[in-house]
Amino acid sequence: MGYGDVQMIDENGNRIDGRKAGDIRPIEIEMGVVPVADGSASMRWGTNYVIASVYGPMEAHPRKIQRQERAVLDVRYNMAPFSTTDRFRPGFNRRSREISKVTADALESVVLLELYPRSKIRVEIEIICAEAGTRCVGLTAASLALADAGIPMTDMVVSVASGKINGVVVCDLNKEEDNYGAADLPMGVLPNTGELVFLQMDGDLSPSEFQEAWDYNMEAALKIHELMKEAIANKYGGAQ
Amino acid sequence: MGYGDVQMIDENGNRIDGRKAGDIRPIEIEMGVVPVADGSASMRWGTNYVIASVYGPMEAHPRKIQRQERAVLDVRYNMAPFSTTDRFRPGFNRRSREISKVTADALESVVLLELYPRSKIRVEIEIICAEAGTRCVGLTAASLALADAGIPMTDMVVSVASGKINGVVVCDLNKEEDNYGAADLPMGVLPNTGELVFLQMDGDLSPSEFQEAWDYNMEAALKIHELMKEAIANKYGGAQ
Amino acid sequence: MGYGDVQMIDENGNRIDGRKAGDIRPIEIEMGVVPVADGSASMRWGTNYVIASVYGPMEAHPRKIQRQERAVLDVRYNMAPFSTTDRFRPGFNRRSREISKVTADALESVVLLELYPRSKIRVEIEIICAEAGTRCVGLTAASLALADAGIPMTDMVVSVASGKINGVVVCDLNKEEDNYGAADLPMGVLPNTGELVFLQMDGDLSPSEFQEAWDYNMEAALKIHELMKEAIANKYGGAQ
Amino acid sequence: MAQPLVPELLRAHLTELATRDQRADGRGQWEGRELSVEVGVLDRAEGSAKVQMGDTIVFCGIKFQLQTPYPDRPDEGGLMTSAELRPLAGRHIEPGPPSPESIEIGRVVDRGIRESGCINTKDLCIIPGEKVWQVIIDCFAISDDGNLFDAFGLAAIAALHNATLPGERFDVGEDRKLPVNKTPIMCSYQKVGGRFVYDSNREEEVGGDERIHITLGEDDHVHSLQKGLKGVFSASEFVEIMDAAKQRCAELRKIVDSL
Amino acid sequence: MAQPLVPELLRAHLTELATRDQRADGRGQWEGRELSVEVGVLDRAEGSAKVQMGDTIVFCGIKFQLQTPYPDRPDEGGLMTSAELRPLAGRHIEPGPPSPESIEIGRVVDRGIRESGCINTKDLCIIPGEKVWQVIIDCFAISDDGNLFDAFGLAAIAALHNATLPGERFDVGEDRKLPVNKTPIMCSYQKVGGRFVYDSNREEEVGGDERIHITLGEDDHVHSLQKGLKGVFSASEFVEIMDAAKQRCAELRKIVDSL
Amino acid sequence: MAQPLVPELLRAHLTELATRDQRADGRGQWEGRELSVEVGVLDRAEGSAKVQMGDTIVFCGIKFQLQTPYPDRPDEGGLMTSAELRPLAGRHIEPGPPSPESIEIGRVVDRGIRESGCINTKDLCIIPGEKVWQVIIDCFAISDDGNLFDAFGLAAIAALHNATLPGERFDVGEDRKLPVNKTPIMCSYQKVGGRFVYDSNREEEVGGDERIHITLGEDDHVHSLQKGLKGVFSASEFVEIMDAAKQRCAELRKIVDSL
Repeated sequence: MGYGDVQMIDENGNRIDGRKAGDIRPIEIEMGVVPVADGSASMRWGTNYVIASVYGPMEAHPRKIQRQERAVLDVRYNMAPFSTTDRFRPGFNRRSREISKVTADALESVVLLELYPRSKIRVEIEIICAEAGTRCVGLTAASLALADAGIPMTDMVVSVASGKINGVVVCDLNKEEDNYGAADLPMGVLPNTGELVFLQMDGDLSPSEFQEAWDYNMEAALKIHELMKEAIANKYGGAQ
Repeated sequence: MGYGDVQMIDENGNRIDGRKAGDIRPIEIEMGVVPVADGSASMRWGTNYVIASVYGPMEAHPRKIQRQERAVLDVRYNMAPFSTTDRFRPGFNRRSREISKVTADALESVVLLELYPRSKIRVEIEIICAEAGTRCVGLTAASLALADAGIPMTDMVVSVASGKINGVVVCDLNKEEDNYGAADLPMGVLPNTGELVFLQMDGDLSPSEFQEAWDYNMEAALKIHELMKEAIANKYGGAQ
Repeated sequence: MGYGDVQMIDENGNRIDGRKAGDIRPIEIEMGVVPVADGSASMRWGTNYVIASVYGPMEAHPRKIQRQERAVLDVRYNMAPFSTTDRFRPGFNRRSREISKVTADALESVVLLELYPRSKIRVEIEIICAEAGTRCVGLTAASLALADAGIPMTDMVVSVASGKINGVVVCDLNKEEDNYGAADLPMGVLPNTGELVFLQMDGDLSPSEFQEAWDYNMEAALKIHELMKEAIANKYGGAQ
Repeated sequence: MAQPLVPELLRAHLTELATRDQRADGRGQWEGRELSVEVGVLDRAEGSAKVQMGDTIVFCGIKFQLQTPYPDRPDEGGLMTSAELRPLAGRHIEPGPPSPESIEIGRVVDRGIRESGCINTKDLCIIPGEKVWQVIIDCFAISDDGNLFDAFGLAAIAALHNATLPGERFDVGEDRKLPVNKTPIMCSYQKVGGRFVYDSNREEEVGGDERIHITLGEDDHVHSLQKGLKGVFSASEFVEIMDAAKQRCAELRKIVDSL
Repeated sequence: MAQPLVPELLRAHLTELATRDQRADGRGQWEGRELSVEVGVLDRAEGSAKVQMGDTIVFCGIKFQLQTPYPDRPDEGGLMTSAELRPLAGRHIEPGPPSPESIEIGRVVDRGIRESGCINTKDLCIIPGEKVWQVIIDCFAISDDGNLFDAFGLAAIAALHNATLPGERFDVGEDRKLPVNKTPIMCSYQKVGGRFVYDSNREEEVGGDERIHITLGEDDHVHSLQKGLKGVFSASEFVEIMDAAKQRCAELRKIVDSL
Repeated sequence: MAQPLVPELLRAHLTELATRDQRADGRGQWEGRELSVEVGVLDRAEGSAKVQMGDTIVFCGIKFQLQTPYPDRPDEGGLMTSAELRPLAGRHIEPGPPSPESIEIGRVVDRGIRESGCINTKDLCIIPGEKVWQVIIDCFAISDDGNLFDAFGLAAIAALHNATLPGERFDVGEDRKLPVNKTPIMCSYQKVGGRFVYDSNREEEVGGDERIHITLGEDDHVHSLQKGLKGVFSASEFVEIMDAAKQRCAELRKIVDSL
């Protein structure tokens, strides 16, 4: 906050990396990157590089975590030690715990857990290289890995964040924009219904700015969904 | 120790807060202060403010802690972060562990645990505001909370400490007296029999000083017991 | 490394404590030093002083550690806080964890675990006074304690290390030699077959130096085995 | 917190009530429980508040510490929020290291305060580059009958407004009131029986689905959002609760500002 | 320590013996087990002792560290006692973080030493406000056949009397004997079969009730008391064991002072 | 890692194959899996490598930090190796604190690098007595199909050769290549079906016995050895694998030196 004097958008509305306000960064998806996993995917998104793997459904143990009527989803978001400019020290971390929890909350909303009573599905998200928006990349990659593992879901989850910089609402902040940004609104969207399973926000947005950021996210989610469908089709030789 | 030069008792035997040697600080008891608990009580004692809650008897789990022939008592004494002048950092603390243990030892001596085989009774003691003698206040409040929960006991436990200041034995040290005190003798008394279930002491007391402190505690315990009976009667509309 | 300029061996091939290159430090063994244990032994080896105790076979709990077809061996190597010149702080320690693991790996190779399905054998190694080579002393003492407990083994384990100092390969480094040494090769030998169950090495040894150190260890192991047999015979009044 | 068993009967009951636009304790959809806010209640804290919402009772205490500022922000102090869910406050709260729930609640309360800018960290500077104040906001539950998020959020901002910088005790000047520029307010909504309600009690929490936590500042500016727990919601549902939040936050802000 | 199963048979047996004024190992009510105390037994410690009471064997090692004194006590050093119950010493001792039992025993031994004033913390000052000694007393059990409290207490005071301040190693002057002004002694009593006995062994610990630990200094001054475990006792029982303690502490003090 | 159930059928199968000089995936006794090594693959690391051996995939990233040197070695920097086995990389890897396996693997990789002298810690000095570099080698498994030891060892030395000291970012001079003087190489052998094989895959790890890890430098100098897991081996078996290691390490060294 309060860094409004650093100019990040020029007079033509171009951002420092050449994007327009509503543009997303380049995205590359690779399926099956963890050969020993039941499902996996990686996303390069800007300079973010995130790998997600899925194991299960498997027996839930210890037994006290078992649920009679459904599977439990065990989700971990973690930053690799070399993922940040200053080395990221491994170990307990409140931010990672919170992101793991809200990511699990989002995925539980779409995975058909009732199909696998008493079992466990493990979802592992590793941030190999962090730029900005790692929680969105992680959640999206996790839904790709679940698809790769053949776990039935009501819909994919596409996550993306918009924010505010120099008083202007823009989509998918990069690292520099994030450093000087005044707000961040990450959302997790179900592309087929437009419903949400994930929502966070911090900063300062007026009601109209909020609406603008919301709309950017909805629009971007549909674009990203096209890339996801394409990656899955490339691997499995057909549409989702 | 060695702070004998700070004068805490005047020529008339008056202490800095106006009490005589054998007087206790003002005490206020409130029953049922934690609405969701099975039993609870708070004590304001000087500027100490302590809340105790009781849950159970409930199933003891994990099963390895179960005892075939009786209930287990799970007692925790904890200081809230804002309970002390310098913020009290949450987390592992050897002092709290020891006090939890001796408090449990004291309460186990009166609770009729044999009535509830294989079950667990949880006793939670939180020091919201700490003056001096928090372990005594906590133990006494816990026995009130157990009574409020309707857990059968052979007797209440009344706990109070006497000590030595400027070479004089006095009852129920306040914070300033505790800081400069030369001895502290906390006891846990069963008011109906005069027996003990709790005893600690540190400092330096000659045999005769020790006897004097002991006698102050016994006398004070009976006074405090009257206040406890009154608080219970006020809530339940009758004598204990 | 790189401390080659401190002269630790004189022109006659004598080491600072008067030993020749292939000599071991003085060793004293005492059996049954922990009266309450099922088996125990201590070794004084140079100024090392190490105590090992064995408990079991006993029921393995929690049940998830049980193995249907054999006993599990639970081995702990630990340094007492007063075992080193600077106080050794108790708690988690990566070095101790690794030594515990390789010691367990070595002992599992000789103990007839199949005789005790579903059970556990605890082996505790405490370094009371540390000189150099504590892992070797610990492993050897543990095999003595297992023998004292009457746990059947295919063979004893004798462990000893050779190293390099001032470019010369010598056996059983003492503390000063270890501080300035350029290599360390600890081995765990089965004296009756000459086979190995434990091997580590760090530093720099040419192939021929490596062979020399290996041979010193083999020779020393047989000498130490004689002392071990003697200690057992002294206690039980017969040869092993 | 242990995973509570969610009896399907409770869910069915709550759903049935919802179809008749009712709640288990008789409240309306956007109606909060009886509320009381007191400040200055903790003798050892530099600022404090007690909030009671029905049978949910919490304390918040403000403490200060001196610290060295970060080199890149030599004139800015620090802010830290911690939420302790001690087993005192409910049968469902287990002892042990912080649960994911307590971590989430602490971070959500923290974001609401921090992002509103109600504390200007430059107001916490004592000697630039050398000494700044750290504000520590400790939220502490006494009795959890649901919606600790809002209780903690309200207690935190009320306690901040009540706080005094203890310059004399730390020998860095006179005591003075902590400058608090704004009054961010959190309101939480949970889907119960298929529709969102305000201020869910513990029964509704156990038998309900996702929660949405909204922190608003002056002029309905949004400072923090958090969706928690399993569940899907639509854009129109969100608009509905955002409208409810705007009204309720304004009411609560008046209460806090009048203390 | 894991909770040992208390066979009612053992309790009944010990009670039956008590009615005939007997103990399981033939000792009298106030009689201790065979005792040996050795000092200077640990090569790497600056002071050390080994105590054997029957089959209970413990070490105590004294180590020193340099530290900066607290600002409000610039000329006083520090004292710390740690008691480690490693699983080496008994089948009933489980590995893992410090148990409540080991925390209690360390703190009780510490209080006896600290409160007696046997170490004057001003004797630990090297440069006021800058450098003071911290004395670390590490108690370590080799074999636990009961009454580790007294074994640790005796080993600790014996090791302190044996200790040398390692000025040369830390480059702060010459080595010199640690000044120890007094000899506090702890004696422990446990209720077994309905009456208190001195120096209970492990069998009595398992089949007994509450323990009382008494630390006395010169002239029978009381320095520390601790009641542990479940159990009720009367004032007259306490007077009885206090009298026994006065006699036994004096005997043990002679042994320590003559080492 | 959880203890995998070792089906006796798998062991019998591997033994039967071994009698016919075969392995489960058709490789020869001393034959490694298909190998690829890439460097410079991690944008935020100052040096990095990705190693793939069959379906085993790992990253290694080099990071630097400034630190104050130890008083007795004022002109020497530090070196630290960490190996993280995150549950991402395999169904058998459980979350939680570092397992004994991950501690062992990190320490063995560390010793190979450290003891070879490939990093001269004096090359890490910036201002003697004040500022030195600490090199941190973070090994990270993406997919564990066996033999993480060798994959981590190879990735570590390759990443070191790829590393740049970030002088500018830390404002201590210009960026420059990290001096790496040698190329230590680790080769691991596991006894499977009664004989040692090179580069065991996960199936062989689960159905095999002891492993021996050998790190060799130039001229076949031995820098590190480690025997892990339950098992007995003879001197002649060791000679055999040492000969195999000399050949394979030389081959791998050429690959690393040519990157």
